Amino acid sequence: MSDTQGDTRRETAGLLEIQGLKTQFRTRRGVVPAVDDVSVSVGRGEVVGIVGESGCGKSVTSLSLLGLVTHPGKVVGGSALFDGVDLLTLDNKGIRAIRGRDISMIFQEPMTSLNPVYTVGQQVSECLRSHASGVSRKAARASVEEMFEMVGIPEPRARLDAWPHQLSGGLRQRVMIAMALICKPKLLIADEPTTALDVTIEAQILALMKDLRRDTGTAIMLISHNLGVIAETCDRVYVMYAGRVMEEAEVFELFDSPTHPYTRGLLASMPRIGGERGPRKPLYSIRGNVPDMQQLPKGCRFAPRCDFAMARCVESEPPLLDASHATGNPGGKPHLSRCWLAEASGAGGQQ
Amino acid sequence: MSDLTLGPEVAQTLPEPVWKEIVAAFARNRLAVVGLGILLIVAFVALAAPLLAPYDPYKVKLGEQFLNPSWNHPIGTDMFGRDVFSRILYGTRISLLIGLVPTLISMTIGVILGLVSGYFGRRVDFLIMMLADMVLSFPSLLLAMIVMYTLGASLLNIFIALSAVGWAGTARVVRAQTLALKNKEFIEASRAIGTKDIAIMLKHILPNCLPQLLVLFTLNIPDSILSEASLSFLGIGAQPPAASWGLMVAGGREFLFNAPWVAIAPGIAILITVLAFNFLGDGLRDALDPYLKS
Amino acid sequence: MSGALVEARALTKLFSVGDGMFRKSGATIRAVDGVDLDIRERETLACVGESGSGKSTLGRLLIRLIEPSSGSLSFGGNDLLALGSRALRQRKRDMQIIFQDPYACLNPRMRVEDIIAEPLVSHDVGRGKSERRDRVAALMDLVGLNRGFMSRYPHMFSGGQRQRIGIARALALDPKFIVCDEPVSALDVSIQAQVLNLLEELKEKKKLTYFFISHDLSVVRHVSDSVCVMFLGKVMESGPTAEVYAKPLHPYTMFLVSAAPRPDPRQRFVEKPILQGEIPSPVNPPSGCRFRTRCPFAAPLCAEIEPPLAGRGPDDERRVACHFPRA
Amino acid sequence: MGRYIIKKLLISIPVMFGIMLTTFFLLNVIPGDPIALMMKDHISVDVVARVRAQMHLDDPVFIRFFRFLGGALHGDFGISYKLNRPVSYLLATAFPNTLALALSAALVSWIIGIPAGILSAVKRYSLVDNFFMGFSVLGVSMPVFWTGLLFQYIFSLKLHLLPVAGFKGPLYLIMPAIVLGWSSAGTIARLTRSSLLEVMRNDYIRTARAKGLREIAVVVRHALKNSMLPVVTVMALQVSGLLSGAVITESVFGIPGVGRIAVNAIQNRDMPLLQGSVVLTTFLVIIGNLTADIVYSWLDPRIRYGNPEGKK
Repeated sequence: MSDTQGDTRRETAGLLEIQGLKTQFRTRRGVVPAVDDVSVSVGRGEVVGIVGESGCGKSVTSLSLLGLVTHPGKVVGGSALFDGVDLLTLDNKGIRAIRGRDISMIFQEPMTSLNPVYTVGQQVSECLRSHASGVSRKAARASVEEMFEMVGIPEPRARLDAWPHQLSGGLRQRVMIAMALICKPKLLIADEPTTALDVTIEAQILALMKDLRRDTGTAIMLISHNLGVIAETCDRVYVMYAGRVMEEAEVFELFDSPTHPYTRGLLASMPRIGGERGPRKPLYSIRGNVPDMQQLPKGCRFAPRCDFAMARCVESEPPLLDASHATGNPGGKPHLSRCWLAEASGAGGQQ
Repeated sequence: MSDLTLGPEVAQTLPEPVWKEIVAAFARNRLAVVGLGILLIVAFVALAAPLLAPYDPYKVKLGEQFLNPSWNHPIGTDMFGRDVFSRILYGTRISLLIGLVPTLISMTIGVILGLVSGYFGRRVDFLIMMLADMVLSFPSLLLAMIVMYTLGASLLNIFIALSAVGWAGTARVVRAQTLALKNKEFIEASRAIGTKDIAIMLKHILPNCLPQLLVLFTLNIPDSILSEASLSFLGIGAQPPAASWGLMVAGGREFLFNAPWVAIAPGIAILITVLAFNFLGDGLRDALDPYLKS
Repeated sequence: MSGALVEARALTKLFSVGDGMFRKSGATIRAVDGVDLDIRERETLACVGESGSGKSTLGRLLIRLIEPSSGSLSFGGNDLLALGSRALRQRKRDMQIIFQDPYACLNPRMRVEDIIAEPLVSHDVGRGKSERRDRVAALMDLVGLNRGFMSRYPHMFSGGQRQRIGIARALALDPKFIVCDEPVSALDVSIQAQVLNLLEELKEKKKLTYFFISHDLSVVRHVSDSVCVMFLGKVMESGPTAEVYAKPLHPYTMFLVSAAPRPDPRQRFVEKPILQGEIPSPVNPPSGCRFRTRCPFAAPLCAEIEPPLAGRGPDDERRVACHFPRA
Repeated sequence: MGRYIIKKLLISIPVMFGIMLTTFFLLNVIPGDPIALMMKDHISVDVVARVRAQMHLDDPVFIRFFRFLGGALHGDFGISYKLNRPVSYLLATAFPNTLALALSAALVSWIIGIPAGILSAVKRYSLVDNFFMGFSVLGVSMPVFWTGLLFQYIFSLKLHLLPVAGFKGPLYLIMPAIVLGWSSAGTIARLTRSSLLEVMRNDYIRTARAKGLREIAVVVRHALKNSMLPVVTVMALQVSGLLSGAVITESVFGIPGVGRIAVNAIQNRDMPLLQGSVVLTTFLVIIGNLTADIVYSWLDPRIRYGNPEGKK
């Protein structure tokens, strides 16, 4: 992506505008607000990162868009405008037309995301033929082979008829990417695409995703718990915690001047390769545990673990406040932080 | 940033203790509760049969053969004038006994062999599994029939036959569970600590098989009951004048046309008891589901 | 090499791939193939490598949790392989292991109290139940767990807490040497830091020596004094961590260190070499140097002769197994 | 795949040998002298001795076993004590009837069981689900012999629709096949349902939905094929269940099958006939298991194509 560095201001009319998304899981022990009033936007051709620890609701957000949240989960509020169409109001037929064609997904576990009883070629061409009905079997097979070539699968023709169990994790993830891109979608949602892969294979897949985005202009929503992956791939980042967006910022802004204590805590607790710290110096660690989603604290959800918690934080939950003034980069993309500290530094609230 | 203190653990909201959750899940399944209710009644009847039975089930009264169901003979009388209702009450004893005891015996054998073959593997596993394949290759009824032929037809021999037949299924289930658990890290941890194999099998592997064994036990009992009934029906199980339901059905068979209740009623008793066990077993399986797959 | 608590020479472990009937049919996998290793007392030696590198197998070999196929292994100066079963059991008290998956390393049917007390029971340390309970309580304090939770079951704890229970169990017999098999890989970043700090603190307090297995290069960088890099059962390079990261000698190390994503957006403008190709199959590894099929610098020599793990630098501190080291 | 099947074939040989050994041991060694038992007190001692010698009953056990084994290998199971006819002949005439019964019952169970299992899995917790599962648990719980009598009572004695018993044509097969088929239909339906529900939880089902396929396509194309694998295995186990059931059904409906022969052989203490029918039945079960293994390995590419590159 080194060549986009010059022009981050490109006309990025909103491809996807998620506003106040709410998804809940009704369990016998009460309602779990997995995604609680989340607003995320993705521009055309933009790579947006959603980072957060397990259980923060990042995956559920993406699944809610495509109506893939299974029972007992249910989308209960908010809107998701994609090219002007609200995905959440579409009926089954409507959302199905978008899945795999306009928005496609790849998942974390390449080992189990492919059906063991069909060849990888069949599974990818099935995606193409289910959307482009006019395509013959032979034509589909040709474009699948071409797609395998594009995602860097060696000897693509031979691999068309390979079974999933004959391929390594890296190759399977490339097949998943091929399947996702075969219908030339406008948005690719990648849910922890490289978490299950080895480091060198992860580097290959991340490089591949960057090249594909440059060549095809597909926007990517990258979901990960790994701040390193987010830093090297994304243009803008949302940090999520306990079902809420805690901070939203342009990637350089976020890593150079994180404002929300949770983001700062995450960055500080990551061991670094640079190794400024010798092994003897302990890492900063955010104390306590991820909150129990059924008994969320009244005020700010991070307050119990926050070193800067004030009385106000415990009483009322802050909205997403504009923190760009505090970080001296007023003109750029919004830098929002759900923390009273942002307000204290004179930034106007963004209601 | 904050200091190194490890910080007090934020009190984890304590989820319900395990058994409370299981009971709650079980109670939600109406059929299972009905099954349990029926079984309690059947158990009570088995215990109190002598008190409950209006007539002596074995006393022959030639004058009163094939009386239609009436007030004092709720299900009429059979070909020897015996009260069918009383005989069914006594039959509960045989069926429950036959259901529980051989199943317990055969499952104990199955658990031991399953654990050993799953845990130690290789040759001993190969031998035990071949033995199990052999036993499973016999249709269960046929194997029981052969054992009856060898030992002679009697209730006691049915116990032996059913105990000898049933172990293979349990052995396979326990072996599969042991294999799945064996490479789990908590078993490796125990070995690293130096816990002996026997302790690992009894303290770590077996407790994790219990939920599945409980379900298996509940679902094996009806098979045992049906096997005894079938053997007795074929005349190679319980011998007259025993009040075995299967035998009663066989006895009433010739008189099906004019006295259908003699043959049909004991069959209904078998059906209800077996259904109750199946409902109970299914209910247990759903309630224990999160704990079944280790 | 004196002063090493754990010394391994040409340690090898073969697994037979086949349906395991009577005959040993099929091929064998050389999971760990002739590994030389020294771990100095009170030091952390990290072992980094991708899947199939044999790092977990090596960890289990060092504490004889699995039996080596060949090679020598000594602990605290005496030969570990020559010990009879009784002596071995005694020796094993000094060596322990902690695991990766917090949800699989604890028996879900046992109370935390019994889990931590199991080592005490197996070696019948401490007189009677009450003394053992006190020891367990002390261990729980040591690892930052609330002793009040002693009678609870594992499913009532978070991932981080379960990992602490595993550590408490490992410390029960006051070991000298602990193999940590990816102890933080399954944890979230914030919890990861807590456990890493805990391990560091315990190492000081209890004078421990760690063999720290991980695939996460930043964790290895933070935790270890020295590191050995493994690929397909062999050690490619070993040496003090800072130096190995700063000036990697083996091409594989170079690719590994550069491949690890860093939490710094400017990294995207740095042209980084990316290692192509797949991890070769362990059943029939490439001849000569096992890395040659993926190595962009491979020469015909690499296919013929397997490069030995040769020492470099002052007292052979840095060791590399490559005909054409990078520096 | 070849390796997998050869391995299964190799294993079944010692298993069959073990069965022959057990059967011989149970029927010959333990019960002692069959002739004496049969003839009891009517005939004098020396006649009994002469018959024993003629039938080589005094040879050491192993000799008798290997003679039995040798005979069995080329179909000779000796002479039936009671009917004084070669056992193989009697079995040959009875076998087609049992086969017809078992096959038609198997068909009934598949035709009813599999669709019922699929429907109740797809429409989980609905009325359809409850009905089919009720039907299944009833089938599994009803004693086959009692159901048989019930059907006879209703359909023959009362409604005169079907013949009570006997075996003179397809009409005679309807009731027995339904009675026997219903119980295994219950097993198949319950297993198909739980297997399908299990498969629906897999990641590749979510991938299929993410591809935009209709739910029907997801179930039929992706879930069904995978869920059929365990069902095929159970079909093999079902062979032994069906043969057990056949023994009873044949007795209830008077069908002259192998099961009936076995029952009569027991009552008449006719050892060779019983021995022959047991060996034949177990042989059928083993064939059933082998077929299921072959079908399973053909269906599951992980076994069929193995792993040429030895990938983990």
